[in-house]
Amino acid sequence: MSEDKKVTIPAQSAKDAVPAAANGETLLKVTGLQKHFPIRKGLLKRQVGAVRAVDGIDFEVRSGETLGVVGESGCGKSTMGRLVTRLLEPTAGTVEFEGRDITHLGVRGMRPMRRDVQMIFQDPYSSLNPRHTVGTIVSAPFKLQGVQPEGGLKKEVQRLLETVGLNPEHYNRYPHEFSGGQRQRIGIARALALRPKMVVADEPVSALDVSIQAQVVNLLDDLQTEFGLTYLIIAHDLSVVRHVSDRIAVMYLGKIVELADRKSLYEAPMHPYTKALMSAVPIPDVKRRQQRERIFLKGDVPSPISPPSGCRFHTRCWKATQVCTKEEPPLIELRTGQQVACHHPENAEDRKPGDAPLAGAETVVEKKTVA
Amino acid sequence: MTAPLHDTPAEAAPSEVSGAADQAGAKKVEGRSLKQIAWNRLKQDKLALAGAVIVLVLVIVSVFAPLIVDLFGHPPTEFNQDKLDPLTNLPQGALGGVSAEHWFGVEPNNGRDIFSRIIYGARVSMLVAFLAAILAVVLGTLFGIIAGFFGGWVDAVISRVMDVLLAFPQLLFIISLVSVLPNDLFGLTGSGVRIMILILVIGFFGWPYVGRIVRGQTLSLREREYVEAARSLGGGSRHILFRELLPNLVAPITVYTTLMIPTNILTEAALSFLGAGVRPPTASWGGMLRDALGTYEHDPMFMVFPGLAIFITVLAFNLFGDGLRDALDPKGTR
Amino acid sequence: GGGDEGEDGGDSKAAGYNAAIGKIANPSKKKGGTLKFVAKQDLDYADPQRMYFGMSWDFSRYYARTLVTYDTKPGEAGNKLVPDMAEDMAKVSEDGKTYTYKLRDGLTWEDGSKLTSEDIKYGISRIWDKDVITGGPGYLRSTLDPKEEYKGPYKDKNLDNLKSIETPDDQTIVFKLPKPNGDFEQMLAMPTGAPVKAAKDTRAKYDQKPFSNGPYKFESRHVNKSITLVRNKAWKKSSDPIRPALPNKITVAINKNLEENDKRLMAGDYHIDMNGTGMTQSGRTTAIQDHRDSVDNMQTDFIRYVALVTKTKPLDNVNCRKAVFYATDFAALQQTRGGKLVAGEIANSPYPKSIPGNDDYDPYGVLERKGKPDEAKAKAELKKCGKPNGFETVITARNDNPGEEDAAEAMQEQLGKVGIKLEIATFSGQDSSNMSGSLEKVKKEGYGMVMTGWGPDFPSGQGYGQPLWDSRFIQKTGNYNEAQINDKSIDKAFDDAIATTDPAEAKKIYTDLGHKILDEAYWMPFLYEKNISWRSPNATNVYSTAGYSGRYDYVMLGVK
Amino acid sequence: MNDLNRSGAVAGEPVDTTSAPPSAFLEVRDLKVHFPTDDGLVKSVDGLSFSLEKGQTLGIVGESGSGKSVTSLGIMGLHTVGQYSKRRARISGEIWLDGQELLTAPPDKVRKLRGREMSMIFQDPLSALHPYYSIGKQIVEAYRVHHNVDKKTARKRAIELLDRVGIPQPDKRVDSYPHEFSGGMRQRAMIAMALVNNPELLIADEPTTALDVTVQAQILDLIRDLQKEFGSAVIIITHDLGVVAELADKIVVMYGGRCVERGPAEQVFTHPQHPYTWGLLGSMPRIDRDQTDRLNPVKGSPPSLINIPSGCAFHPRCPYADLPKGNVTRTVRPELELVDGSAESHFSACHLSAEQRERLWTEEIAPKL
Amino acid sequence: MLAYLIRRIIAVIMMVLVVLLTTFSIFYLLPKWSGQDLAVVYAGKGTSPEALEGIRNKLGLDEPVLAQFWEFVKGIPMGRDYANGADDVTHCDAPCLGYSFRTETSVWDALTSALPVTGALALGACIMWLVGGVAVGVLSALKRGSFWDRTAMIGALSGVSMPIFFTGMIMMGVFVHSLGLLKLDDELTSSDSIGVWFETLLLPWIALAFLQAAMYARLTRATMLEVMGEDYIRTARSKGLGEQAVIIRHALRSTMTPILTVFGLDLGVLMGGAILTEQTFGLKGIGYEAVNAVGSKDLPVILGVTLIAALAIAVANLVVDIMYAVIDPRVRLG
Ligand SMILES: Nc1ncnc2c1ncn2[C@@H]1O[C@H](COP(=O)(O)OP(=O)(O)OP(=O)(O)O)[C@@H](O)[C@H]1O
Ligand SMILES: Nc1ncnc2c1ncn2[C@@H]1O[C@H](COP(=O)(O)OP(=O)(O)OP(=O)(O)O)[C@@H](O)[C@H]1O
Ligand SMILES: [Mg+2]
Ligand SMILES: [Mg+2]
Repeated sequence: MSEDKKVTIPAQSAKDAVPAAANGETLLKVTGLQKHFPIRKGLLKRQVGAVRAVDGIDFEVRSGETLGVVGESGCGKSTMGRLVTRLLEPTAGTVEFEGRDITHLGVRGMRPMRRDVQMIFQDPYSSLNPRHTVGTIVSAPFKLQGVQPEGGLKKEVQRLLETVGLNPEHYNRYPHEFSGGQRQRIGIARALALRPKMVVADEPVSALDVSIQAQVVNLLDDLQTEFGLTYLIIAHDLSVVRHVSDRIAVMYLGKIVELADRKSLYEAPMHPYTKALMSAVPIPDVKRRQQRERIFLKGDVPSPISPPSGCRFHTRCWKATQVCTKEEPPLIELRTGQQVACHHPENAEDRKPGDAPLAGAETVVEKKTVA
Repeated sequence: MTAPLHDTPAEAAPSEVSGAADQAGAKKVEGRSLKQIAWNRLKQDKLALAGAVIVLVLVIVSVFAPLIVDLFGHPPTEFNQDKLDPLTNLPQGALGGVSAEHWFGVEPNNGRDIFSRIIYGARVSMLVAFLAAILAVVLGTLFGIIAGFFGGWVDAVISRVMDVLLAFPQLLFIISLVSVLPNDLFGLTGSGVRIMILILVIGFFGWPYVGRIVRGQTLSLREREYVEAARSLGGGSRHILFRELLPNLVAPITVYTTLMIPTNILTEAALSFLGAGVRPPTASWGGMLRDALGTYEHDPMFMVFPGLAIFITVLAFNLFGDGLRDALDPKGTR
Repeated sequence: GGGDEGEDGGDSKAAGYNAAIGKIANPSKKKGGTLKFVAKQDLDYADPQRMYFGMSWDFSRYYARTLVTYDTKPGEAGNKLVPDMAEDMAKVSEDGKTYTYKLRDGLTWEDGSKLTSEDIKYGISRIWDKDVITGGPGYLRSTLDPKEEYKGPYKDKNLDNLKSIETPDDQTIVFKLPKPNGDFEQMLAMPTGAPVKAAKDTRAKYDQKPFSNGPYKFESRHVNKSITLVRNKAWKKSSDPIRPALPNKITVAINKNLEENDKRLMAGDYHIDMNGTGMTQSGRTTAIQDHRDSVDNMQTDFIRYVALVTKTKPLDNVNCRKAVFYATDFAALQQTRGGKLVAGEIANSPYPKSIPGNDDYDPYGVLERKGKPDEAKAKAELKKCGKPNGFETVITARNDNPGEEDAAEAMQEQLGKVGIKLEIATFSGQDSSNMSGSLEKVKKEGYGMVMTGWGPDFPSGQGYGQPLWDSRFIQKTGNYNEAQINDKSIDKAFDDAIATTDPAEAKKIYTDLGHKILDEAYWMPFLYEKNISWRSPNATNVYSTAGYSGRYDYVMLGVK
Repeated sequence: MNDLNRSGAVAGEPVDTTSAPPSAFLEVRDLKVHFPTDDGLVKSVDGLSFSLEKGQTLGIVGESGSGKSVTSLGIMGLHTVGQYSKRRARISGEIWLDGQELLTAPPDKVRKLRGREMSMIFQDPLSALHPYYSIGKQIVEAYRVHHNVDKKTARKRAIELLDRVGIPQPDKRVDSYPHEFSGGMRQRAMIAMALVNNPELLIADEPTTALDVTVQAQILDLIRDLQKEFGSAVIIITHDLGVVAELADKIVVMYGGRCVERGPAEQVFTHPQHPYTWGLLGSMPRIDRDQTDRLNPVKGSPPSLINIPSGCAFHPRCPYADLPKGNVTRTVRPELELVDGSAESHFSACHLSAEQRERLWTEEIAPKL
Repeated sequence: MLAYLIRRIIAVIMMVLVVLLTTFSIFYLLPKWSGQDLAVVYAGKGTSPEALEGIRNKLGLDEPVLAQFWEFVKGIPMGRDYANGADDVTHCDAPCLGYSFRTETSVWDALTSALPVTGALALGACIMWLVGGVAVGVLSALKRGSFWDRTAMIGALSGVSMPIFFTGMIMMGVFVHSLGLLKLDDELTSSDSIGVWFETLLLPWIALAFLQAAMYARLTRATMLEVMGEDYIRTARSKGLGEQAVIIRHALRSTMTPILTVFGLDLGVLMGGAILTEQTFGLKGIGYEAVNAVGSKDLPVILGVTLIAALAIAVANLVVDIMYAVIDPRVRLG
């Protein structure tokens, strides 16, 4: 039912116009955000360490834009998403929404806030309560927020269902009666119910099939245009992120290593990690497979329990030098709209030239041109 | 604003484009509610259905025991010593005095009608088993869900309490407890007290079993994203516990309840058998078995009837509970 | 007829139905073999000063002798006292207050040491130490030292302070009573009067392995599991006119499953049931059908009764109590408890048949009606009592006494017919001292009737009836005057009967006393209990003796 | 198998449908795998044919539920053994491996081929590895089933393979348990296990779906290298066209249990012939292009395999279903046909005429990609 | 590992203490509330109030409950002294569980002499039911849906549904009394031969094992079916392993874990089962002691039995946890 072709929204021009139109004022501002999950052991549950899932990140989301967040599994993307929606209590740092500090608001304090910030979840199967009807699910935001929509709840819910491309008559059906893509639409309808200003989506399409994935991406796109939404989209699929985002943050081990607008990031990545990440993505183009140079990162992401000193990427970086093991590079803007945390950025001037290369740095990656 | 997106082809049906197939497929394959699926599976399970029928009959029998006995039997406490052999005090006639008048024969020594005692015994068994199960389930669900959901020290405390309760040698403890409990409690006397004590004690010792299951389920359920979703919409703990989690626990809890009832019936019978059950002259199956011990060689029917009553009842509940579990099993492997 | 298949143990043929009633079954002098008892219940105590069960007293004669004891004769003759360790019965002073015994020669302990009069005094003295020596009867204590001036040998090592017993020499013992008591020798015949060697007294632990002066000594005792007695080599037959000491070994297996015990008795695994409470319904049915020649239907001196609690309304009214007498279907109770053979005859008198005082006085016509109730009269009495529609009360019964609950249920049904609604409260026999025996509890729970049974401690009105009916025996807990009879005339009658040394006069007083109990409807006896007991065809010298409430005389038994 | 009334005969197949042993190393002919269920017969694979030579890589793509895994399990013979369900899979057709027909072969014979001649890499390495046994043990076991050697030798072989698939310190990690490995390492171990007997045919069922891109790249690279080294035939199953483009020589596009397009990878990517393939291509955002307009996915969702739409199974989702004349798309099932002008064996099952397809591709589809 | 053990052992001790304290309080406080006096129970006929005081003193009943409990607990590792008359003390060596109120024998001795019987009963039954239940369950799973499977599962359900005292009586009636095939010994002691133990315990083993084996068969079957559907089983097959190797090496080991969990729980229930079994077959084990003690309110014995039972349960759970870690490398002790 997800007819996808659209006519009325003037396609891409509208999209590109959005950030400007929404005058790009800061909607969400995150400073020094940290989340450490304590590791407890023993009878007395003493804390013996901490998972430093998010370890000091700063960024802003501007009204009307889409900020994409990418990174490898376990680098803290979801944790970050939960922190900004205040599903988790930050260990340190602040989260400001529309200039208001919401870092330590309680359930009650957050409640009004919740209208403005909504979430779309990854797993369309587990994000809908199987015992609730679609009607119940989509009307939950109204009930929980005590909002009585004009024209009655049911009407409003059906209108929402229609908006996301579902049949409003399915009001009384249960989630299991829908396919994955349809379920994801239900989740989106729920997120949109209260007309939020910002939507945080944690891997909104990862669990979906290719064709369905594209339908949902289109839907998100359309909704943004229509409602002037601001998105914070977390995903590990760089192609999808490239497609949907205006700006992109690349995370590595609890930190943002690069934050740039789409074009700059994909065309001239500065952080070696970003570069390696992008070179790893397979391209559905047979002709190009011979020409590409690949950087194969060996080994795994280090444990967030005891992250490497200095630059966290130095253990896997072919450019690493002595300074990288000691000094943590700050995230600074090296080019307009491109912030990087690296001592030896690519496509830019080396900031610590002449430092002694780290022994074995060359062997941590394998670069080859596949044939 | 609805314009661009609503070209849902549900109305465009006849040409079978796009969504129609989607819908048709959904309807055919997954379009049935869990209840329907369960019911369909249950319908095919002959044994479970047989169990359910027996359970139903038993419930009806228990509820209408006085009526049934009025119609077909003798009052359960009426002595019919003329039906006994004066020398041995055993029932006259074959099969422990089975006759048109006494369908299941009579008891030795006092000649009470076994049929009506079995019927009244069903009442006691059912009452104790059901109420104890409900008590256990209510307590177990409450504590289990709280422990699983809140975790931390709440979980630690509740889990420890459950561990301790599970470490009690229960049967021993219950018979000991019954032996020291006073004869009147909360204004109840006689068999009333005992029934209440049995319910309380069996129910109380049963809840950790439910609690563990519910806790485990809650632990896994609370990781589901819909919980997160509810929270992100501003739902408080109460909303999440009772609106989001509890409905999902209904199936396992229902299954566990049906499977706990037979266990309770057996426990009640065992307690009555050990003399810690209801007080005479209230009939109970375990108590009848205990009475029958004295004469089972010469009057086996007195042992067979209550024994069978227990067996059939427990079996019926087990069959039904089993079928229910299979039917509600989301994996549905059968 | 049965026992003819020889399955009872090879060569033997059973002696016949009731062969041990009033006569000796399988008389024999053959020594040797193992005599095997089985029992549901262990001895209450093996310590002679602490035991109170009839079977324990019967059994104690294997290892604990007394100055006098019951004669080893069948039936009523077994109620007669004969000298045991004493050379002769007591020499009683004129005033009936001094009893003097001379001991036989050759009395020994199991270690071979000589048994002296001092040992007897020491043994008896132990009952003064009520903290440690619990359980046994206190007759000797209350008769010899009613004020309890002596504190017992553990608190007061100096036995001289127990002034009422004197041991002028090793062979002589003298008892000095503050008041005469016609039943004093009966009290000495109880195992409380048995000697204990002070050096071997392990106090509370003595119970585990008493030191023997009889023909057998303990090889082992596992409480609630088993007892094994073996020959006491130090015992001299010459010093003992009573005990033939036939078996080489005596074992007791304690097994809680009565039905099982009966089966194994019949299978020949055991000879005799030590408890002597009769076979189970199942056992006796088989026994009577298949092995009739191996059973005895013996009369016990137990009475089944219902005490009507005179302090509980409306049973404080004599007419209400009488209504109970009329409404009760004695025949049905008899049937419920197993019929004539097992339950025994319907009782009219509060005394057992072997106790002087028993007669055929039957004010309520119970025997006349063959035990059937008289509802009209019952209703009339109810009217007189002011409860024409009946009343409600609670009857207690012990759940570990076979048939008692059933009987209570039967009464519940019977009395229900005249409007008396009974609720049944049950508890274990053990608990009864805290339940029906606790005044406070009786009052709080409103117990109106107490169903239980009673047998004499010794065969006299005193030994039987005083704890039951004398108001001075009412105790806050552990009370046995369950009816809470507080009748000065009854108290006085006991005093008079005890004081007299003339048995005939005593009998007269007790007879009148019995009538009074019935007339006032304080206490409703309903059965003279009988039971069916198994007698192994392989057991010899078996007979039922009144001295131990109809049990077989254990000390005489032998095996083929 | 009389319930399979459709012949499944495929016109223009490179092999004839008689049971003659084929020349190709692996040849699947008219494979059907049906599962009877409570709701009806699930036709997971319904007449699939393809062939593969040693040293070649075949990519099978398709949406979820299109029958990719069922096909691979069918080749491995894993549907028939000990299926502990009341109803077993009904399989028909022919599978020829190195001159042997597998479906009619005695089960024990097929069992002996498994792991040695053909082996498989599963999607989720965590659940596919036994949690209670060390990695080494599991590899040793796989080796010793087919080689009569002692444990020490087998262990050496296991270490050797772990080293080969790029596990650092293999002599130490050989005793680790699966849960002690990261996702990528598990998949490597899985591959080591599959390769321990130098199989001629390696089937990799979504080997990288559970992995991060960086790790995925490593694994794909590894598979490519290994294939070069051993010259085995490889089937790689995925829904990611990118992965196929990386590895495959030949491609089979599956839809609703059937093959809708098949051909050399080059051809399928440069001149896809089936609207469904177009849809797949249109669904994928490309990392190599800064393309922000709407994607062109297939509308609707995959069909139910119980009620496969009549005619062309894809017609309910096909934007061009009405182009061919009459009701043909709804009534007649299109057969695989050799694509006109294709020198190599490029086949497609579509009612659209070659001209229509050509026009649509060049005018409507290609520009948007 | 050592630290883990120490921690767990401390936890076991704490748990047992809590169980004991609860039992202790109930037995000391409840009678008081309901107006019963323990001293009276032990006093015998016609005991004067002073004598009662003396008994109370001797039994320690006159002290505060916690003090008594402390004395009791202290006695276990340290031994304790008991007044034995005025000037004599009896030293009760550690481990001292006091003396029975009723028989005045050492509770420790009584229980240790009863333990071998219960131990043998439990062990034998455990082995029988584990082996039998698992074997039947595995076979049923492998032959799912076959006649054998159905029969076995209905049999298993019947087994679960029968009260042990009922089956026990029937078995005894048949094998001991009617057929005379077996002879039961009165009191199993260390001097009895293995043969006697075996003969006496055979029926109890079967009765107890039947009940439990049924449950294990069902559990095994269900688990096995689930395990057989796991991906790693498919992997094992894909290696070319024979079906037998797949089942024995891969499936069985995984099947064991849930069984082990239930087994740990059941060891606790076994105590209750032992009471009924011993009662039915006249075995003189811990259950027998327990029933006797309950009947006569013999508190020290009740406490002793509770201690042993709770300890057994707690230790069984500890062992199960360790076994778990042995079987499943993912489980970390710590
Ligand atoms: N509740 C928690 N307690 C402890 N550790 C946690 C918790 N939640 C997340 N972590 C840890 O924090 C780190 C970051 O987790 P997070 O889920 O944010 O990663 P992610 O980037 O979203 O990964 P993925 O792509 O796999 O979703 C991980 O190492 C994870 O194990
Ligand atoms: N044992 C079975 N019984 C019934 N239906 C089955 C069985 N196995 C697979 N199927 C069905 O067959 C269809 C094809 O399944 P298959 O696993 O091959 O899909 P797939 O293409 O591998 O999808 P995915 O990308 O999700 O792995 C699905 O609809 C599935 O439900
Ligand atoms: Mg995440
Ligand atoms: Mg698959």
